[in-house]
Amino acid sequence: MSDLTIRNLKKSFDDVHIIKGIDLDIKDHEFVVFVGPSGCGKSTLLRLIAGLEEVTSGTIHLDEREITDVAPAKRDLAMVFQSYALYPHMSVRKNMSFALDLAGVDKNEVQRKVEDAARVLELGPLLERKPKALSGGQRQRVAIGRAIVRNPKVFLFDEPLSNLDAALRVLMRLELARLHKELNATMIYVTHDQVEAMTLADKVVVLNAGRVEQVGSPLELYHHPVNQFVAGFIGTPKMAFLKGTVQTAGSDGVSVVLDCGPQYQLPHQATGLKAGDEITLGIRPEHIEVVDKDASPFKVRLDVTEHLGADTYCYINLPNGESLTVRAPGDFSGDYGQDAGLAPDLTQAHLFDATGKTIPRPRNSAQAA
Amino acid sequence: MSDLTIRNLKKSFDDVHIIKGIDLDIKDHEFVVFVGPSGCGKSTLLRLIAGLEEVTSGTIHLDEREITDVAPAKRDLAMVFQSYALYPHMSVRKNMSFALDLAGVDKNEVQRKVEDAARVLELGPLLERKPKALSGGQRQRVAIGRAIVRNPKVFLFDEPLSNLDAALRVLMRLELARLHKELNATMIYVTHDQVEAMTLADKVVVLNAGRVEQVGSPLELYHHPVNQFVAGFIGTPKMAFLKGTVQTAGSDGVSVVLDCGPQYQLPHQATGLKAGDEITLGIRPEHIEVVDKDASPFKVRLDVTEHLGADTYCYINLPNGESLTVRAPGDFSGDYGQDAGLAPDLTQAHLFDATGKTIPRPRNSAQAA
Amino acid sequence: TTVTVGTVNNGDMIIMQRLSAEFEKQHPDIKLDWVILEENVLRQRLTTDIATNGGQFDVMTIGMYEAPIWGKLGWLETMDNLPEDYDIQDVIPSVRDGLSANGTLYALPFYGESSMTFYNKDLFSKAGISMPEQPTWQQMSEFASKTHDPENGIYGMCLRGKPGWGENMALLSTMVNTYGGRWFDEEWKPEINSPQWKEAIGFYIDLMSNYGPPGVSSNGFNENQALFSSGKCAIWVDATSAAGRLLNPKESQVGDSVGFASAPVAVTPKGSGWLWAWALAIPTSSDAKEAAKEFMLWATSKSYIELVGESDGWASVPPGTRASTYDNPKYVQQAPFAALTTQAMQNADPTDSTLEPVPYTGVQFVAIPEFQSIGTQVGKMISGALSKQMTLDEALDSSQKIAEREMKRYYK
Amino acid sequence: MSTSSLPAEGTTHASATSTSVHEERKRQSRLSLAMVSPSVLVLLAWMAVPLAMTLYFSLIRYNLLYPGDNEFVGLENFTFFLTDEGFTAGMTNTLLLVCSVLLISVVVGVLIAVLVDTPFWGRGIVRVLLISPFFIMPTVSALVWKNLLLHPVSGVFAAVWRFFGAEPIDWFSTYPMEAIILIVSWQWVPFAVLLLMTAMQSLDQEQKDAARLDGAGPIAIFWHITLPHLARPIAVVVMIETIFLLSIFAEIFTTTGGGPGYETTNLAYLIYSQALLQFDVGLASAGGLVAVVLANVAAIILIRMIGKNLTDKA
Amino acid sequence: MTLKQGRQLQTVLLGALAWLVALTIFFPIFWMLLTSFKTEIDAFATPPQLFFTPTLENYLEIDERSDYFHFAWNSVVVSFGSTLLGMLLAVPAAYSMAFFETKRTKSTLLWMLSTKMLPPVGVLVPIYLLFKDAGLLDTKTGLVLIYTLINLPIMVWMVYTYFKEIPKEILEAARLDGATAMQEIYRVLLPISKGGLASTVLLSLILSWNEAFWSLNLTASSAAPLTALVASYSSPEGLFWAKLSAVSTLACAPILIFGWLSQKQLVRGLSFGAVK
Ligand SMILES: Nc1ncnc2c1ncn2[C@@H]1O[C@H](COP(=O)(O)OP(=O)(O)OP(=O)(O)O)[C@@H](O)[C@H]1O
Ligand SMILES: Nc1ncnc2c1ncn2[C@@H]1O[C@H](COP(=O)(O)OP(=O)(O)OP(=O)(O)O)[C@@H](O)[C@H]1O
Ligand SMILES: [Mg+2]
Ligand SMILES: [Mg+2]
Repeated sequence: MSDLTIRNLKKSFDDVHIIKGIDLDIKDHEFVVFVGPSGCGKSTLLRLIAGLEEVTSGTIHLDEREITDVAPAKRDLAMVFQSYALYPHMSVRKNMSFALDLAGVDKNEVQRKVEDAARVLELGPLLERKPKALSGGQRQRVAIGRAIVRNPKVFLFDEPLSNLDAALRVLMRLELARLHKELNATMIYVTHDQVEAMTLADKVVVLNAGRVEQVGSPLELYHHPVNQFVAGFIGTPKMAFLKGTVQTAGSDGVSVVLDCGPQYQLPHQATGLKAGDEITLGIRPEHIEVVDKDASPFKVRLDVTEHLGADTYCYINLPNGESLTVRAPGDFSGDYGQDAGLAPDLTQAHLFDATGKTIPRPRNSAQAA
Repeated sequence: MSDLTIRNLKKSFDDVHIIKGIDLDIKDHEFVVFVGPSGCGKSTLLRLIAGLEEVTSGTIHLDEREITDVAPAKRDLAMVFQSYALYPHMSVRKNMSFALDLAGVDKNEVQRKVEDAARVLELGPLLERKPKALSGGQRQRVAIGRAIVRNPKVFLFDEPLSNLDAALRVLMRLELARLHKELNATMIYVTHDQVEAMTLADKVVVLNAGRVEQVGSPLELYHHPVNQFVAGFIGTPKMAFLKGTVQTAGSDGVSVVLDCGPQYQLPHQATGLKAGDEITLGIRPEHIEVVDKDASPFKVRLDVTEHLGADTYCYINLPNGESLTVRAPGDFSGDYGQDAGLAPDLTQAHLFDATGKTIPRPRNSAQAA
Repeated sequence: TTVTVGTVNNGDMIIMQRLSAEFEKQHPDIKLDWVILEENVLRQRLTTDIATNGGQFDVMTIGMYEAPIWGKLGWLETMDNLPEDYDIQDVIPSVRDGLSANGTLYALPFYGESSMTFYNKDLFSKAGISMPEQPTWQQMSEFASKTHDPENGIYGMCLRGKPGWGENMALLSTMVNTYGGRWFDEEWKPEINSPQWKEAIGFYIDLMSNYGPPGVSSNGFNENQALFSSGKCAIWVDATSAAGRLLNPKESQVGDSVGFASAPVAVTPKGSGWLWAWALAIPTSSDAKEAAKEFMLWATSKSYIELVGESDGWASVPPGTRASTYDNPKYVQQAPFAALTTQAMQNADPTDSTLEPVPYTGVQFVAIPEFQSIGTQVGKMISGALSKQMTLDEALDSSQKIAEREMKRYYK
Repeated sequence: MSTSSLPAEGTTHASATSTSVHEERKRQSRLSLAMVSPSVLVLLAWMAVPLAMTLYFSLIRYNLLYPGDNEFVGLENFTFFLTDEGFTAGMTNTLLLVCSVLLISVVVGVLIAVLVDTPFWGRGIVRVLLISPFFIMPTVSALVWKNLLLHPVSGVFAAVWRFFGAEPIDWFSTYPMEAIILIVSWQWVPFAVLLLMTAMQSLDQEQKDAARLDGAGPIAIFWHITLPHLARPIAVVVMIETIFLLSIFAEIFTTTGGGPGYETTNLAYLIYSQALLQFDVGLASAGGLVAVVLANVAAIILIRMIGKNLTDKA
Repeated sequence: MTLKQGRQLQTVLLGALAWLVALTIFFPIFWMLLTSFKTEIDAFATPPQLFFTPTLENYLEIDERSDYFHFAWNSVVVSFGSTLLGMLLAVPAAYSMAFFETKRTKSTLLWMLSTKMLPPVGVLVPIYLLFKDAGLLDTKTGLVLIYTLINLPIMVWMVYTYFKEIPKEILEAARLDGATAMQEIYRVLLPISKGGLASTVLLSLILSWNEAFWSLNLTASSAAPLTALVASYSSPEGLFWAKLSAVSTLACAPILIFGWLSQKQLVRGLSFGAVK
């Protein structure tokens, strides 16, 4: 058992408050992913959990035991540092075996484990090199290797795959998922990669400026963000936000006039809304379709389109200065300046009040299938 | 004018050959992206271009002038290092303004430029901090800032956005694109992010183990990879490769029996193929559809599915040990173990001979729209 | 003209430096530049300079050891044509001899010293013994045994033990002399393992092992003075110049109880007390010889002694150079050891200090260039024997070999 | 190569291209050469001239006190120096002194450097206190130690010994070498501290963090992280101290005068007592050259042992 | 007691230990300082006295006898001069060796150090003759020159080690930013290795300040530094420990104060966190 309970955790560097009071429960064997904008305090939070940084206030419990001030070595956790922090004077092999050697693990056992890890991480031929003779991605893999040979109770990964190529990243992701299953370890994972976050996480924690915005399963965050920040942060390309005004708010939903023109009837709960309220409509690129300009009341002119192969992103600047993105199929062809219509899937639309809080919609229409 | 011409460039560290003979032409104002597996030599190639590493053999010309041995400072290029390499003793501001100060640029001008860059990079409030008090992503942005304030002829970016969150990454990407247009500079860019590669590049260079595999526009690579390596490397999730045997090869295309069962008629050029040849069929996840198990001769059992929100990836293990991935819509629901059929879009399929070389298909059927 | 004076950092020279303002007042055209260094550094410094004709110094303070060697080499200006009122005849003859080579005087003595015995009267009377005017080494041993009380931090005998030709060997040479030994025979053959040496050194080692303070083998003049003046030593045999210090309340706690006697003798009184003088000389490389001589004449004159007596008290005048000093009632009154000192000075004859004839001059040294090295190395052997690192025989045999080796280099 | 299309560019670069492909590289290496050479040249001059003179003097009879008698004597000076009774002792003592002080100063230096690396109250003062023995001139420190501290009658140590009811030790006759080592170490530990203390700062905190998570206690961190990090500075301490320690002189001269016996005679002192005392320049030169050879041997052995740390980049 | 308190206690204990070690190591100097305020008799008292009536007589005597400031000024000029000159030579050399390493680098380093291997007693006469002919005897220039030469290898070595610690990417970045070699050194390298350079400067100052062989043998009066002053108070006939202590205190006071003032520079927390 190793449930991690964090209560009102705060951390300041000198006078700058970095972590501003975080409450978090991480269950045993859970795979928790931290996401958040650059500089929001993810690494700091990991370092606090690891015990590398002294907390300013608040507590951390592992099960019943308070570990706020326990030495890092006694917490039985492994960490992949964002900056790798490899031991420069040790070979890759030694870097990976260091913890095991210290723990007095049998030589052959160590060798086996290191070589297993090296195989998985495709580091086999590099085992005798020093870190300085490695490429960025190779260093990062050594850092991962150093953590995974140890089988600790808790893993802390700080953007562990950021410097790997796509193929390797998929492999590593699967490997980490397998590891998570096999070792039954708790994993806390920081990433900026949405795919990683969505595929690996049991639970995603969205951080923003030292605070938790929302905690939930990946799809919950995707479908039911509690506020505009989370909605905008989860999903790529980013959800489009269109400002508008409530026309009518009744039991059958809300009628909204967007500043950019069209008027829509939305199935959201009207409680608390009244005519004239400012709201924001959020709609994801994948929930908008580009149609013929006559097929929709939402008429726009296409801006640049980006062809990614599988998909095409169409960027659209609205006359009132707002902009939105549409994800079209890979074979979509739209030219710069072309007139078109947009057909948003309103059952997938989000509505936010003036403070950015989500206005709930009826469950059934929300969750797909 | 600044055309970069690289001829038969080689580089070894001690006895390890890292760059094994590279020929490359980079036109003035081109945006060239290097992609390739971790450790294939991308950073080394950048460093050779920058003049930070001595070439073992080969030449680099800038326009007519050989710059193989010209001092880095004289090449008028800026680089974002994979490891950032910030000046630890200077504030963020000083880090960014250093080059300008050295060049004797007017104080106000420097201040303006730095503040512009800081605004774009969202570093405004951090200008007086030292690098060690920054988060990983913030450091990376300082490194970018240091390069962009300078307006050099050539930019070298080594995975410059790897530590940024998705939203910021999009912003930065657009910013770099804008910069590229405005400054009319040549940009050489290393990334592992397919979206970046596809959206930014005029030309993508696929490197593998110190060699160039293919050079081409993003969509060319996506649609017409010259070999199995490139096909597998470009596009995510990865293209599925299914082994098979040529049944008949004629003017109307190739008939193939896959090891995993189904038989397909493909529109590819049969020249050089004969019955009995081993081939590999490549099909991207986005070109396969999951259909009812009776609607297709390609019957499979679903493995895990990953829900990303906008998409769902279905992983499928075939009876003969091969595996493939299908990209289904976000609302796709398929359960583990469920039987289903697959409907590949054969016009989008790729065929590779036994050596991995692509067997061309008629142009018209290849390029979408 | 500027006159650079190189001198040693002993108290008398310090006084000279201070009083030289007087000289400069008398000779406004002469400016004095002082280079004051400790003895060893000074010797090295001056030798390098004079031998390489460096010309850095106009007046050099040298000892009885250098004067004849350098004089013979022609490095020093001769000291003839001295003015009448300087009264060179007043200078103690043995000192004059020690500073001359082949009858030519090369340096003017500034102060001189011999060796004598100091004893603590309090401790003696407590032990119920008294010191004869001319004690023998045998008696020394008895007195030491009676006064030795290490439990209370009182040691019977303090003698030099720190190796060096000017350190332990100064004393030991006089002991060897009085036991009838010598450094070299007339053929310049070393005689260090002779029975006389063995007896003398053996006696010394026994004496110090039994009644010496701890740390003898690194004690020199200063350490012994410190021990004696803080009442820890019953007997101390050393330079006469210590006498004034032992009476000076600023340096001594035993001023009231210190007693004086001649340096102890054994077989022969010859060479039982050493003879040393610091003297001023002018190197031939000097470019201000006239002014330098002017200064030297002032600094070694009777009137200078008078000056010191008046300004610093008579106990502080530079001793051991002029007979007239010892005739001066003011001095004799303030310096109870005056008589003993003159006597010792007169008895010590550098040209005749051994029982058997020798080819060299010098009481406690041999005025040849090789001696410094030989003396220092022998001193080290003896300190080795003293601290039981080797036996007496080993030490003396080694010493003999060392000396033979060194001598062979030049006297083949 | 055609430059006709862009004459302006063409002409500006023409010289660069046509003269030499490796022009720039050469310029680079010339620059780096230009940076070393001033030091190398002055040192070369500084070494060559005295060395040549010394070499020459070592082959002639040259005693300052026997001017004019400068005949060529071949290797006599060397034979004389090498056959000296104290030579073996001098060698052993030199070795003993160098090795012990090295060991002490490296070990103690490292420990102290690590100790003062953690912040505590008054760290700045402690640092200065720690390096201050280095501020004291060797002769002075020898005199202070000999007379004020180690003196068996009136020294502080003796008082401490007596306070605990023990018989004070007569350091310079019972443990002469140990006493010298003590004094010399006292002076040279601060040197090691100064160097290592500074070097400690470039140790990356995150490496230590990583090691802490890897279960390394303070000792393991010290052993596996700190020490390897300090390898190069330690190598430098060892090399520099060796050079200084090989010629320790003032401390011996002021305390024991090389005695008792040959107990504390090292090569430098041997040269002094053999040669300089009687101003035998020939002999001193020969001794000096022997010392140079020995120092070189020592240096080469050391370089073999620690050289990898010196140029290796961590 | 919580672990946090435990950690604090540990810090306190380590601090206490550091103080203990520092005070122990400093004790001889403290004792010397104390002795300088004793009379000669007190200085040699048994048992040694911690409490006594302090006197300034030693200092007064020194003031009366010698022109302290003359010697001190010479020391300052000579040691700062040689340090400055040495740094000017050593920094480029170390830079070139640390960052443009060739096969010769190691042997050059070793060779540099080997120039220090000739024992001074062995070369006194040759050097004296050279100095005499060059007219450098008893000049500050001469001393500056010789100190620069004898300390140069050490300075090169030390600066070299500190430079070696610096990740080379940082310099490469500077190079790309258009820094010339000199700018690279002065704008990037030196500030980063400030702590190390401060140590080197301090070390060179100390070594020059305390150098007692050449300074005594090559000067007479006009260029004599403080070592000569000390030599005029050490081991004369008669008790001298209190005076010696006083003069030593005076002799090392300036450099000690300098060290005190510069201690902040010596150890500057620097992390290369800017690279990974
Ligand atoms: N100093 C060196 N000595 C030996 N091999 C080296 C050295 N530096 C790099 N290499 C090797 O060269 C290869 C290419 O390195 P490079 O840094 O160019 O890779 P990369 O393509 O940038 O990889 P990544 O995407 O992981 O950053 C790697 O396999 C690396 O191990
Ligand atoms: N020593 C410090 N002093 C002051 N502020 C600091 C210090 N270290 C970090 N910070 C600030 O704390 C904030 C959080 O840093 P942290 O490294 O936790 O961010 P992060 O969420 O990991 O970001 P990234 O995704 O960029 O790595 C940042 O804004 C950073 O500037
Ligand atoms: Mg981070
Ligand atoms: Mg790279």
